[in-house]
Amino acid sequence: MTAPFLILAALAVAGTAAAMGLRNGVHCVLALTVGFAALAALYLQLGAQFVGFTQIMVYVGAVAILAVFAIMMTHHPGLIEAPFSRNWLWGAVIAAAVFATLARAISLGTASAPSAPPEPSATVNQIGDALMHRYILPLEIVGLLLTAALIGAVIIAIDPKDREESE
Amino acid sequence: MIAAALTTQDVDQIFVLIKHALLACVPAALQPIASAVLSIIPILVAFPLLFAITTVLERKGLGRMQNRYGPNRVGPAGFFQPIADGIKSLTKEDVVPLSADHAVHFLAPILLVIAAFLGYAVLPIGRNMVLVNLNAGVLFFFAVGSVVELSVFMAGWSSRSKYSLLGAMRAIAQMISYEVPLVLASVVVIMQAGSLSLVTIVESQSGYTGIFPHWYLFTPWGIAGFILFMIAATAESNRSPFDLPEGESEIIAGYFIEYSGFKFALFFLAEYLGMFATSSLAITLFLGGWAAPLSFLTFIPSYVWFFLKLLVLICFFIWIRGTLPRLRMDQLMGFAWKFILPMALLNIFVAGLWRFLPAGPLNSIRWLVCIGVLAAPCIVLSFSLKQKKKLLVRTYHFAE
Amino acid sequence: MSSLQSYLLLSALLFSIGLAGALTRRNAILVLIGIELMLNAANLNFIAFWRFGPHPANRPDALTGIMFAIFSIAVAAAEAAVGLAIILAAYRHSRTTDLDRMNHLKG
Amino acid sequence: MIGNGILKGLAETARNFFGSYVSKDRLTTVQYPEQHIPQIEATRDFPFLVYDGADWESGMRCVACQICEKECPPKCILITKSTDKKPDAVGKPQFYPAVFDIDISVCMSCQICVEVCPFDAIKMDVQFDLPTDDRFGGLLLDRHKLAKSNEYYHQIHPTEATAVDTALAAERAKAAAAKAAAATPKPAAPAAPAPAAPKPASSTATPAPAPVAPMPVKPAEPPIKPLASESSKPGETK
Repeated sequence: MTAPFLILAALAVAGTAAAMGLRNGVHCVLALTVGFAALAALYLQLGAQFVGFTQIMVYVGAVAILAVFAIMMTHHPGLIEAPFSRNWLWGAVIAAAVFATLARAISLGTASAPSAPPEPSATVNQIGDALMHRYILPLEIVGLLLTAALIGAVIIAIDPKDREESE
Repeated sequence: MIAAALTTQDVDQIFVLIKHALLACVPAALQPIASAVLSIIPILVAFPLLFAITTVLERKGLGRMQNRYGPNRVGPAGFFQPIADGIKSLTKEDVVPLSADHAVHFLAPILLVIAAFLGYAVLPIGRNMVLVNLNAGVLFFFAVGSVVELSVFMAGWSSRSKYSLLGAMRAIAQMISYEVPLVLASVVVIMQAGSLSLVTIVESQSGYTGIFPHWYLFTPWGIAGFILFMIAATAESNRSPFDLPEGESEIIAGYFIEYSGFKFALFFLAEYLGMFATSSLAITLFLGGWAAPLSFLTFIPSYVWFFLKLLVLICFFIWIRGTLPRLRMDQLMGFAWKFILPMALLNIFVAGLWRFLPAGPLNSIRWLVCIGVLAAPCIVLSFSLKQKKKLLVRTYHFAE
Repeated sequence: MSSLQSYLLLSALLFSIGLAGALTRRNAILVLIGIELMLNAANLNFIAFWRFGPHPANRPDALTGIMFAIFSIAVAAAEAAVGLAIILAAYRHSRTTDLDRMNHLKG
Repeated sequence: MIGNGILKGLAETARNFFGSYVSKDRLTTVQYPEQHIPQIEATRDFPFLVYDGADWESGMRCVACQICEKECPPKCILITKSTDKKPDAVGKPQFYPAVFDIDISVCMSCQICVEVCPFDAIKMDVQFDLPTDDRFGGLLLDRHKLAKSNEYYHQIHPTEATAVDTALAAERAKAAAAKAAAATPKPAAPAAPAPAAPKPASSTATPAPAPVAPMPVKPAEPPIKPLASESSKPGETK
């Protein structure tokens, strides 16, 4: 429990809580990017440089932008919506229960964990080697998945009217 | 006497030596902080200064290209113009639109400038002159670059103006489209150097054959990668001919139209810092970073070479800006996805081919094969993408 | 409290926030974001276990935590893209992203 | 060849850039406050009032007929007719403008006032750099600022001024001849030489003894109407 960890954890929790609680959709996404950036900083704190930078690149650079665009494309200026569902209390109770269960499990299950083992190294070279040898099959599958997702997303999102015109 | 005692090596390392000398005066407990501050301040000074010089160079150069003088009133030959501009933007009223989202509107330029400065953290400006030698330096650079998109969106969205929103949409679409070829064009260098650390990449190019350096530019995939990288970098930094996000004739100034005074100046600063950063990355990846271009010129300090190369690239950007007209949006997107992206992918293949073809006596064959593999699809692509529509002679019905 | 525990607790908190958002928000996009958040909490778990877990040096699976996080990020990106595309398509059909009003299949 | 056009363009701009240091022809900029482009004769921007002779007040050709005020499309002219009469260039008693203001921040330089003036009293000036730090009063020119001599008119528009002078002289000669024919024979004062500036002046300056204001038909009406149409202008409300 060091000071950087506390600051970053507070940022992450504040950002994500704001993302789930604010009324304006775009504000939610902007708050979410703060949370994601704090998470990336936590990864760096843990010594996982590659994952941290990938997190920023993917979440701040791509997912947040996508979400923001989706919010703007589906925005009705005249429509005033309640931000939360009618039975929001149930959701909150379930989430709180899940957190309580998890917290109890963590405090019971990992009490014997070593406090600070020597930092394992994960240089980009090692990650690259592992990706190209031991994890080559998952890598190829993820590549296929991403290609399929890209094409699928374009086909789903394209306006049917545009599709007819282009044919 | 002291000057005579300085060897060329000392001159090369003078900033490093000064920093160490200054650090020695600081108590040991404060040394990490002092070291960080001493490393950051030169970057915070040097690059905004370069921005000031570039603005006046750009305006004068563009003026000369368009048969006019540039700014020539303030100071000798107009070279104090940036000072006047700075005073003006600092003293101007800061107008915030009434309906703007104030918090986001305020944060956008700050985030943009911070993101633009962060990129310099991993760029080696001279020998032993890098802020942090990150293991994943190139990745860091591109990760920081993606924050720019978000701040551009924040600026465009929070202004509640149709022009700024359109500008932001254009900017984001363009930046995302060209980020892909930008990364792919730099992948070839990473493949060859076997490292994501920019310091290692520069060191792997620092040898000489005879008097000629081992820059990655002097390989078929290197030159193709450099050209692709520079095209993508031009688009990424919203420079002409890819300056649609701020196309003056259509959307006036794009995403920062509702900003004034100092915040407007921050946007300009960030834009130019982004251009310098991507140019510096191009220098580091393809042009040998701070290495001297010829082996007998190594007595000139490394940082001088770095900034000279940077200036050359900036002049090239200005030259391009003075020459080419702005593209249309569909041309821009088509160019990115139909030409640059396939060529960048092919370039990666060529880099692999280069690696596995034998060097030595068959070197010229290796060159020919690689150039052939690159050139044939390039010509085919460019001819097939050429617009075949014949333009009709326009007739005017009511003018006669 | 050990370091591992604090990271795991943070991860559990983020997971619960994401879950609460996914269960209570009406806007489909924000529900999707809540799910992304839960995935991220899981990633934090992987990285924390990789960092603090027992792992003898030079084992071939020493990088499993990192690898899992990387693949999870890639899958999450794909999920976000397809999910947002589906939301856009649904919006085009029903002119709303309010999940409480997308109830045409209700009897 | 692909990219040929780009290379050609780059060569052109490079030639421009380096050429600008060698040949002065490539720099077409006029350094404005120090240098001016020579104006063509038909240059016009804002109107001014022509006077004959040396004294602007007595030599003014304007008789406050208010045609220009009525015709002015943006309504930038304000005229208040005098209550008394003064002899004009030929000695005939005429009204004169007690107030003649032109708001050149409103004027659109259409030259309609010049077209409609039956007395050739209002003409177009060429003075275009009229910056001022007083944005209300500074651009509102009164009749003293508007008055320019006939010589000045000759200077800026020589051909036009000569034609105007000839026409004026002919008209005055005709009027004098008619007068002479009708009344007792009397030598006509302006014998119509072509440039005709100094002579009428000398003849008008002397018979100044005010011909005791005959106060014709409608005395108090004129100042009200223009004010009503122009009261919205900030420069004139004070």
